[in-house]
Amino acid sequence: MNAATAVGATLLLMLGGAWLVAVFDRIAAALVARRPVGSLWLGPLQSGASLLVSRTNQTEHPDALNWALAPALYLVLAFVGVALVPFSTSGALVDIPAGIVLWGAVESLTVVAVFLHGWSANALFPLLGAYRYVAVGLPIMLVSMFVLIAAALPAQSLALGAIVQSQAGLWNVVRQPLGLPLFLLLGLSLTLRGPFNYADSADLAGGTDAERSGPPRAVWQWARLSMAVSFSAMAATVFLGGPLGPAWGTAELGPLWLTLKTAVVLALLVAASHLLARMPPSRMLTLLWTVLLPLSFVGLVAAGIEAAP
Amino acid sequence: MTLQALLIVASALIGLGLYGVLSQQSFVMLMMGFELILNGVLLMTMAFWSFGSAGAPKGQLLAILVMAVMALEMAIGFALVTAVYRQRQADTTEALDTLKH
Amino acid sequence: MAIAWPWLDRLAARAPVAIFVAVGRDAIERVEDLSLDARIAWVASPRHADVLLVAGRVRSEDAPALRAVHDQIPAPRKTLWWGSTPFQELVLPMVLPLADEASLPILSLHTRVSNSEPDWLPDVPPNPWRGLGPNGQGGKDMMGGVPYGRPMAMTDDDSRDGLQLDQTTVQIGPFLQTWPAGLVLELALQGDVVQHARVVHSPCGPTKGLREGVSSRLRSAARLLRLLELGSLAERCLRVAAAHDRCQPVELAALRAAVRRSGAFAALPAGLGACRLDGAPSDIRSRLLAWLGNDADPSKDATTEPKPKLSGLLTGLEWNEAWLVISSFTPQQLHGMAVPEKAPVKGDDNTTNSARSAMEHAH
Amino acid sequence: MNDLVSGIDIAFWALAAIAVLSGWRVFSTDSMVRASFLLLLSFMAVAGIMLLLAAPYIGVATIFMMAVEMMVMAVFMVMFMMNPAGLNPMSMVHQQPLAIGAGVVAFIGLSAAVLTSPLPDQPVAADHRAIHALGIEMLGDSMLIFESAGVALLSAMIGSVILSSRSGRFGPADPGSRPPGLCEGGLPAGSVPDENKNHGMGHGMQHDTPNAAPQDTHGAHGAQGS
Repeated sequence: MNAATAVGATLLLMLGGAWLVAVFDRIAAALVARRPVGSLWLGPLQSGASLLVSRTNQTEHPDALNWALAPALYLVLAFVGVALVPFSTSGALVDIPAGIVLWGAVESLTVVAVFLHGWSANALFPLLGAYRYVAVGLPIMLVSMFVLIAAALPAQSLALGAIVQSQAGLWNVVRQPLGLPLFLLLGLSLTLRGPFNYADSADLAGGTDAERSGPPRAVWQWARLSMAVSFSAMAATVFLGGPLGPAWGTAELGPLWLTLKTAVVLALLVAASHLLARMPPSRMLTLLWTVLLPLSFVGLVAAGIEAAP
Repeated sequence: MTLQALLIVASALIGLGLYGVLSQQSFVMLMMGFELILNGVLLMTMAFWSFGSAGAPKGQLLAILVMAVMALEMAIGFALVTAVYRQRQADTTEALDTLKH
Repeated sequence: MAIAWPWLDRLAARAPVAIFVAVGRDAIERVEDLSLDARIAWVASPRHADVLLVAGRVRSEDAPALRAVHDQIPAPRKTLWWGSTPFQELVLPMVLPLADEASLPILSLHTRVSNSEPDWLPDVPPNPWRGLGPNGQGGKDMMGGVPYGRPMAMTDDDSRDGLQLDQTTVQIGPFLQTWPAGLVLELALQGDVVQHARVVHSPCGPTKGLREGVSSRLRSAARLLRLLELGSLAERCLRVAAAHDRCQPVELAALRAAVRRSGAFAALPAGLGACRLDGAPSDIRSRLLAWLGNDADPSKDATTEPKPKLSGLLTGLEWNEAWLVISSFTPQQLHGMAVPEKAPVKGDDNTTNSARSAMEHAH
Repeated sequence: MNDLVSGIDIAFWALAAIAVLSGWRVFSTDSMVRASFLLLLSFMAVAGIMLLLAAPYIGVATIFMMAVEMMVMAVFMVMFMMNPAGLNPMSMVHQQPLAIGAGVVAFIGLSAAVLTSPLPDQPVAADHRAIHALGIEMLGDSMLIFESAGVALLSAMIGSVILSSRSGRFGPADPGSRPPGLCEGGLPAGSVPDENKNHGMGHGMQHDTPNAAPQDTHGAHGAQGS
């Protein structure tokens, strides 16, 4: 696969994926609320267009630079995440030997982007959202680090391509049953969704997003959807074998398998965000530090024992 | 990109960090000065690793230790700041002058 | 900045109309029914809205807040007065009685070609700049004062761990989604922990009697679920409530099971908002469970016991918990609980007492 | 080959400029939150240089670690400093001439040492498996060093929790962790901090701090018609 195809595939996955997440969101909302779905296929585009045509606003004394750049930073991070994912068994757009560590950097910079978005507005609700998000976003990131290191153990490599190859016999989702569920929690946090939506939540009138209108808000929302795609592609790579397909397939079908697996993870992510209740932050912090973090560590130890020669 | 250029950039970072440490009143800003110095040290370490040792792994290990030192400095630094603040409501160096008197 | 391409406009015109609702007296149920319309989206922040809907009579003390909210809606903006009296100075306001359906007038208002409404407030800081003190904020030195109408953050005791960090004093309300209509609270926040709470204005009391039917209890449950980020489930509650209002048979057991499956009860900390209510101890979980139950109105003759004070229940809670507690009371229950309280004694420069004494101490 | 080399050179000088400029801005910006993210930018530029040096793991790990560290730093800034949003301009510097002098001397001294000493030039091969070598080293010959660093971090964690928690050795920490009396109700064993100094003054600010500007950071004109 040459570079041009890879770039094209990335962009396509990003645009189509964001739209797909929005469609999934609508289906899930309608199913849970027991109502007809309504305008399903065009609905996301219409909502996006209505944000694009409305007017940009200004808050009182914002930190102008970060106020302008935070949505773009979030979007760029989502793109970096997708660029790291190997589309086929032959490689990714950005193929570096420490790919999974770079994804960790994307995770931590996402916390920075959300914080900057809320802080720079210079208003109460966005600031509270940002502050709260950092408190929950950092420990859940630690959980994901343990989970990802566990996934890298059988591959004996930090490169995503090697991690995919190591799953040729058995996918990590089976080998490390704790991994994917814990990693999905991180996905909810990265995309500010449902049970981990501490930044842009209803009890803050939209949180970090509360003071936004117009095209920048469209970028922010698109970035949230794109981050969901990025995360799902990463989860599909690390736990579901990425572009590996059944034995009868050929290597050229790799991107197709990856897309299908990404869509499955996306559906799980969207379902969780509509079906699960969110706890107050202090309760969530207790859960994170006393249950989830030890659990992920147990998973890491188990993976280490399993991977030992 | 030569070793000389890398080391001069690192020296500039160390000089800036030293300025920060000496000039800032606030504890937290003072810690940022230390961090900047360690940033320069990290760059020097990796420069020597890259140009001076033909990639001996011990150089990278030293860089990891520098990072560990940064984390230690942050953790203990913030704990001390919190402890001092709890007792005196002070978060600047000038406020802590008990030893002078 | 906005993008102007004709095809984008056509696409945008088919999106649901985003409304921000300033809920006044006795209008909340009408608004909730309106929000079930697929052509309308009830948004949480005025920054996200196209149309301001003023539903029900707005008290005179809430008028300044209403003006501020209106001016935060991005242009081009429109206002619909639904069962409320427009401000005197407005030219040709669009008025509709609360009994009429609002969805079609909102859709007709929402045309992007026409001009936007002008601001209702002059674009100046809410408090004039006082120019007092060395830094102009009106306090002493760098401390104190009320710059731009907001008290300066000052250190104060922390009820939780004793770390005396800065507190911000803010007024919350009266127009927020899932917030009791008309309630204005003054909160001293340290991070997101409420250190002091004071009721500034009580909520618009219910005038339709103190009846609590299945429908109104389900609506209360919907407000609580929305704060748990269960917006879709909250919508289902509202739909069931609306069906009940139309005298259709409703199945509450399935709804209750769905709420239980979502982990809502596990997510709510046990004992949060615990108080004696109507002669029995209750907390947030038991109240939510009772709302989703089938049994008749539990409040028989509830007037014998003094009601707990809302501000007392909020102190020491995190922001999210505080709002959950507020939403765990029906408007009827909240009626006697949130009585306006006097502001604490203030000094000449409006700093809090402890900050003032601390400064005098320092001099 | 020549083009490639100059491309790396351009990237290096650009990153070096970002690292030094943002490092300088850390101490000249007026908001502490901005300062901590400028420091992050400086770290990220240095990490970029490390990537150019064919040290991918160390470079990426620097970004990763520093993003978290600076985030924590920013939250502490917001927590401790006077204005919640940290947007209030203020200047809190002292002993400027000394500090500038020390910084300049350090820079010139180190640079002179760099320029006058003979420097090795054995660059790493481009296909050097740096991460693999590091992993073998860490869990092989240098395991003791690596583990000691881990233990040091653990003890720092425990120590920081103990230092910053409310319950001190002699009861709650906030009244001032003073030792108990020598006899019942007697004077504390040890020196007593001067209670009247700087107590409750809010951050122990000096009264003549210059350049404090309007505080307009709270609450906002915020969405909710406050």
